[in-house]
Amino acid sequence: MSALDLPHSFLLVPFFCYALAVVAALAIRRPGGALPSLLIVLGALTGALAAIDGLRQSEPIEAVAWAIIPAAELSFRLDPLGAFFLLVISVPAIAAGLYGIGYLNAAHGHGQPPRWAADALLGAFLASMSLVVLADSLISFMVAWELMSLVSFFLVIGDGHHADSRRAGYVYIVMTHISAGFLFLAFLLLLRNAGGADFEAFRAAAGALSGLEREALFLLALLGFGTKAGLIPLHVWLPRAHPAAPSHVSALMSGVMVKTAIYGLLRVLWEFVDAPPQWWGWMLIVAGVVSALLGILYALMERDLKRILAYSTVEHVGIIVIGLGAALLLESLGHAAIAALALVATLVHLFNHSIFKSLLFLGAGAIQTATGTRDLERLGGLIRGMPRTAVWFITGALAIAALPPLNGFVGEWLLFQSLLGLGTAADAVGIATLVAIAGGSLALTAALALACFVRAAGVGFLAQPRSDAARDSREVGRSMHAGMGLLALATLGLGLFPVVLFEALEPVTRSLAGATARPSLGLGGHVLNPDELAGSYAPVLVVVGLVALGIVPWLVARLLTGEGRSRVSPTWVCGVDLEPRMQYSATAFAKPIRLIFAALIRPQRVIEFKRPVSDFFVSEVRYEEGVHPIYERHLYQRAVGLLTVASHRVSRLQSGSIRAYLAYVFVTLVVVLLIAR
Amino acid sequence: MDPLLLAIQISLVILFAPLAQGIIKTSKARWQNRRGPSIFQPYFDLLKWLGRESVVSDQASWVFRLAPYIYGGAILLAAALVPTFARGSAAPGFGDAIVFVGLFALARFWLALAALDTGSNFGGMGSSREVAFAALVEPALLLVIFAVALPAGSTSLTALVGSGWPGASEIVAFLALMIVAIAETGRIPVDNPDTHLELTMIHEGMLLEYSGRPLGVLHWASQIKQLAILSLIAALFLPWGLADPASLGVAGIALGVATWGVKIAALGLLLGMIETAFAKLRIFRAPDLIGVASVLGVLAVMATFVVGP
Amino acid sequence: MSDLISISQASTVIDVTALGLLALGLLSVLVKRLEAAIVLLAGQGILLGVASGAAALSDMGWRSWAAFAVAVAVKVVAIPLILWVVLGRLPVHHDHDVESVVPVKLAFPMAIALVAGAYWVIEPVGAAHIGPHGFDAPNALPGALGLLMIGIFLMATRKRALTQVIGLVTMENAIFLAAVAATHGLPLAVEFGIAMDVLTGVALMALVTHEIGRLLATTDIDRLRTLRG
Amino acid sequence: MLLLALLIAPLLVAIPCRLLYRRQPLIERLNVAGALLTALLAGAVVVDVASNGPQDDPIGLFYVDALSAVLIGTVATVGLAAALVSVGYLRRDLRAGHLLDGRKDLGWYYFGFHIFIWTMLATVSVANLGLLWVGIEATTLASALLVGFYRTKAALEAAWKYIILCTVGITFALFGVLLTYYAAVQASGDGASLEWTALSANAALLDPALMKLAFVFILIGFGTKAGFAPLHTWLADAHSQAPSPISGVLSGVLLACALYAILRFQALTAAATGTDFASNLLLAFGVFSVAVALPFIVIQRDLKRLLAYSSVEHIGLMAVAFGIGGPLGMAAGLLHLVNHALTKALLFFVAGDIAQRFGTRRISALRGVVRIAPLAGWLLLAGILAIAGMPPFSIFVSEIAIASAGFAGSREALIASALVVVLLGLIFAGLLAQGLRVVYGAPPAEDVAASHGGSPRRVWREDLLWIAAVAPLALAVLLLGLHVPGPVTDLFDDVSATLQPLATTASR
Repeated sequence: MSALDLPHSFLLVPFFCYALAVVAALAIRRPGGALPSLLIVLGALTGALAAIDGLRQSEPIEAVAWAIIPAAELSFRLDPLGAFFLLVISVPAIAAGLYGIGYLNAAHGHGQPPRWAADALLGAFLASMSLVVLADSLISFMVAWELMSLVSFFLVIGDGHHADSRRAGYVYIVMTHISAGFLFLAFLLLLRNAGGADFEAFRAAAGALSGLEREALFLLALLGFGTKAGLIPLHVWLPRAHPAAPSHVSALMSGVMVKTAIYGLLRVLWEFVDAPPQWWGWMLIVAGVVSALLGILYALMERDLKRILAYSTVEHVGIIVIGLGAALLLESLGHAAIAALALVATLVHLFNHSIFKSLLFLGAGAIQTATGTRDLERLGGLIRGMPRTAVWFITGALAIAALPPLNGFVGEWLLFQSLLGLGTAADAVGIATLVAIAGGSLALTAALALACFVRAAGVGFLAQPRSDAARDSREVGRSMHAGMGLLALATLGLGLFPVVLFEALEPVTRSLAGATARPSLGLGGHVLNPDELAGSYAPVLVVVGLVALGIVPWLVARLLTGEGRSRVSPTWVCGVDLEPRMQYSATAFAKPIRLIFAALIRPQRVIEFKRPVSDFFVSEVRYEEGVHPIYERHLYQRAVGLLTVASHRVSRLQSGSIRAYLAYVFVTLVVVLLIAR
Repeated sequence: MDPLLLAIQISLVILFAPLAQGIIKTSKARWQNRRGPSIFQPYFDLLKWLGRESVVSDQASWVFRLAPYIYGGAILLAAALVPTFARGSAAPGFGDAIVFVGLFALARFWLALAALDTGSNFGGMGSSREVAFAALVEPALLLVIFAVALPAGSTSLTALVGSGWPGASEIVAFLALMIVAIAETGRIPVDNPDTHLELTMIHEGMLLEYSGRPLGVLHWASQIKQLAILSLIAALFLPWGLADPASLGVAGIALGVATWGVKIAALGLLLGMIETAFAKLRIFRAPDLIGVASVLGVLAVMATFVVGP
Repeated sequence: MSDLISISQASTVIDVTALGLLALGLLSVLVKRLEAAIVLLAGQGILLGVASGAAALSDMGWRSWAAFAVAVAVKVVAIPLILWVVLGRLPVHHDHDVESVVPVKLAFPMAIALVAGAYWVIEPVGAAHIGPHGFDAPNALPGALGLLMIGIFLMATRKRALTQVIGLVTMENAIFLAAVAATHGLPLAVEFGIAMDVLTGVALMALVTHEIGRLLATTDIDRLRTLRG
Repeated sequence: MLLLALLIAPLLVAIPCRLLYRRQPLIERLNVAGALLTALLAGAVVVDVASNGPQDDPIGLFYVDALSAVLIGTVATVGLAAALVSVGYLRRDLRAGHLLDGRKDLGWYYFGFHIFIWTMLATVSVANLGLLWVGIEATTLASALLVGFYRTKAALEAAWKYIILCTVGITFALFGVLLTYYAAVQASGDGASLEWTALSANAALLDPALMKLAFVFILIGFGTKAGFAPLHTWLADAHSQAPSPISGVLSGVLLACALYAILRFQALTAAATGTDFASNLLLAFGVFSVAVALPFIVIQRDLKRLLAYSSVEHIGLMAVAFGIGGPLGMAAGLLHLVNHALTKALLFFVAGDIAQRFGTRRISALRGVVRIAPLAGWLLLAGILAIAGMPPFSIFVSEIAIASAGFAGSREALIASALVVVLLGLIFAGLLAQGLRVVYGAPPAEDVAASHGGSPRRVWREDLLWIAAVAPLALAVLLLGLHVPGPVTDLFDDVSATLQPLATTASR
């Protein structure tokens, strides 16, 4: 099928490049050096090539690196699933690498790691992420997984001297490490069942898992991967950690790293277990709905651009998990073909999200570079100083709001189709209700995402600047534009020609679901799975239609009547001069949604009046509004509080009294004697 | 896809959209015991705006200038997808019901963005409210689509056209879609199309900075949107007298157009009546109403299984 | 070399000394003055000497005599002496009270209960298993365990540094008794090693006690509570 | 012969150190040279055992098999590093006036140090289990002097608790030894001895009821010394009050020596009673130790106590590993023993350095170490990550190996390892929270540290020996996480081969 067949050893090239990048970064340690970044770009490029090649190969590539101890062999395998995720990792990485050249020179101070450290860590980060999806044994997976967390932890804490970043990094690594513990337990269950620690053995023994073990496995995997993916309420680290990292790293963390968790779910639930029970699918869909909805609502409540994006990642992970749930449910119901469609929908959306989320993070990074802030309330009017960045950002916003004809819409369209397919195939009122709720929530989420990114793009780029920094903003460097432009192009390209992705996904779904779904959305064909469900969406035609019905008439009219009679005058604001403070702020913009969904997001508001003289003279009003997510208070803070209080209680046992200690020894002896006798 | 059908449909939609608006306004006036303006008044208004000079804010960027045309294009394309006088979508290859929703969203995105572009606080207010309410409308609309798509086994608008007397599920869905139509077209009790009072306005707020030709385009597009939604209701729930797209004859088309006109007029009368019979809701009570639409949508989906299609 | 007394006679002697040791142990729960406690400890040493002497007389092996010699040297002479000296050199005089935290009315029944528990624990492995190579002293093993328990009980309930050492030595004595009764003592090298360790240990504890007394002007170990958590 | 040389060398160093204390440079050099010599000899012994099987000496007093070899190697390595670290550490203490008797104390220190090393080496080399007990008690006595080295109130308190609790514990152990001997005498008559070779050969014949009772006393007794909760109460005091080089040795290898004794008796007990009894007890103590360590780590205020509690945790882990048993569990446990020894020693040496710089061990006063002493800061961070079980460091591997072995084992082993995995996650949180604050954060002003008697910034040259000690440790911690050399794993296999057949013969 392919004209070019790469040798197996080609897979080593990206890792070689990443390693070189790390070495180069550590060796040069001079500001301004672009060599490590270029090596990273090269690594990502070759990684993408290797991934594409892996998707074409009929046989997976297998390799054993070495054994740490005889029982722990580091083995790796490139199969279609791994190859697809390698692609997901590598494509945004190309852009991030390019972007990094200019970004790291421009961004200094503010707790960011020094350039050489950022470069070295980025190289290691990419390498470890790539290893995660290639890992083929318990130990290699765990090593790669933990290294990925560790490296990104250092990227999050930056130079470590900012308490906020440090806190973010701490929450991040602790949660991810504990979740890795759950994963470890899940893998250990598989190991117990399979009698071996490599994935091959897990696959072979998939049918042998007992009922209880299977349920435990599912829950552990959901907890473990759910934390890394950022499913609510396991996501608390995510909106802290992602914004704290340098922007091109945030892009990769948000766009790519969370996907490794999805990869893990696919690996475990599809390959290591047979015949999943229905409730798993239900569970995933419900978890996905909760994350998607709350995620985007929290995103709407944020002012910090990167936190908005981070919460939006929570949302998209939710959407992806809904797709996973639908696929799993279809699998348990025995509809392989529609399950394949749902998988395609999930994975297409996953890929698309990695593109446009990276694009938006890079855009946010550009804004921060230019203005020194990410606070929407201090931005505005950037479209004049940074016109090209504005184009990239609005492109990303269109895509993330799932609007045709960009790539965000493709995934959601497919997802709606899969849900409908689930509803039709299941033919049961319970599942129909589930489908209705999932579909409705998906629509609600998409509409809220639109609101969210109208807000981000509108308040950020349009109207009058809200601060001096925003007023003085200047366009960022060329390499940063290269990175963003590349992704914007990909957003458009994948929106118009998603068929490319469907083709690439064929071997993946064949290996996972045993069936393929290839919705052909192009100029000609539009029907997908004619037996089950039919819908149509032709992106290219939609573009043609939009141009023909919208742009062409405009141009024609301009041609006929000239520029039209138009004149420029100040905005009318009831007769006074427009001031930035009069504009709708980001907080105000989200107010209707805050009110409508108050029951869900529980905003808090404090208003204090100071009346020093008498009740009638208010000297000062303090107004404070914020969203403190309830799970943080009721789940995490309580758990941490419990641990601390319990610890203090327990520590009283270490009272310093040697007689008490002797009594412990004595009591222990007595107890053990009692047990032993 | 039949280019002829497409061409006819697009022209008809463009042509009749202001008329539908006129019908609703007149109906409303009559229900209120007023004479009201002429049924063709919307045409005069459009002509006036299209001919006028446009005043553009000094804050505005290309977003502000471009938005009306993308808005118009997207709405028109969406309208082209809906079966109107023929049994079947005029442009099935372009997209299905979900694309229809998506195109509306695209239009909304640009308009909401443009409303923020001038820095006017009215624009911001309209934009903010529009996206918030649309967030509630969209799931309801989609659920209605699900309710009819599940039995049809397709989201293609052609396949969704009703096939006779509606069942329980369809009736529930119809109610939901009516609420959606009211919200989407900015009518009482959700919005008031006739006022620029900042306490209540939603859609008009976004248009406030526009004038002249762009304003005309926007108004026209809004009317087309209104017609498209009404046509969707007609096609889904009142599927009588539609022309057969496979064998288009002049008579068939004429009959189709006539019945379409009647159905739209009837729905217009109904809308006028609703606008008269209800008071405008306080703005933050409106979500409750739209929420009802979503609940009805879920019920409709369930009903397809309980009662059976 | 012929045995001066028979195995069964020796067994009886050992059995009786075991009971005697238990009695001394229980008595030390009752005493209030450190001097008395040290005397009781020396008494224990003497009883142990008797027991190991009986064992030695019964087999007349040089190993047994050596063990006997060690026992007498360490347990009867050296340890009480060291303790006596330290006690004499303590800077404060009121430290000669043992100061129990559990009143005697309570402590004594508890000690009795411990002894009963020891009998209960040893029962499955005890007398029935005494083979041809041990002495048929049914009270030796449980008595030893009881003494062991009393030893740690003393340590856990007394406040003076020296009483802790006394408790510790009581525990050592218990094991010595068990060793003599059950296995004719441990292998000689081990026996010597243990004796050396015990002696060094007691010396070291005495040293630390002295240092504490110097630094804190008291040997109340309840004052040693700065390290916690 | 090598073996005898190894067991004489530390003594030959110790005594002159005490005698020649007036000549500080000389005893410092002597100390380093002696430690080097000991380490070299130990290495030779280990290689000898690894290639030629168990070794003994002409008198029959000593017997060194694979298990002993693992311990000898670890003790000597950590000992060497500690000896190197001691030089600079004590010089600064001397200069700061922390030594009451000045150079005389220095002499005592080096004397005690080498005697301490010697007792440990002897403990793991003796052939006789009774002498093994004697050795363990000797380690207590030798190290108690070092724990109370500063003769401050706190140091004396720690030494007192250490010596009393460990002696009490070990007295119980002696009772266990006695019961074992009793069982042996019953099994094989007058020929009975406490020689390991003789005992292990006939282990299956030992009376099960007696061995159960014996093992209970052994476990409580040596467990006190090893630091199993709730018998660990002395541990944090002693490890935090001792001079830091000693703390490293105490935490790293002394605990392991006690574990070594437990292992020997576990094998005997398992042979007599079947594996379950001893294994389950070890699992229970192991899990409990890990669980008890958690709260103390979470709210700890003292850097060295933090590390000490982490030792409780890791000893618990090793107990779990040995409780799991089997070739996998055994190898995992031994690997963990080695990894923990190296990592914990590294941490104590670094923490000692930091505490000296700041003049305090209070975590709340230690801030921004990377900015004041970058090398120490980074090493501390790496060490904490390593000890908390992060790759690419070695403890990660052994923890994975332990849990894997547990899940491949019995139901109890599975439950224990599952619990431990969860607890380890929480402990990671506790350790890292403390570590991050110390490593990063805003450093205190110079004069604040000086007011504690510390000197945050020092000249590099002073630290050369320190670097020579910690850098190889750090490197080893890293490299063992990437690959454990074949000979080492072979040695571990030899251990389970010597201990395991005992258990399998007893399939009654």
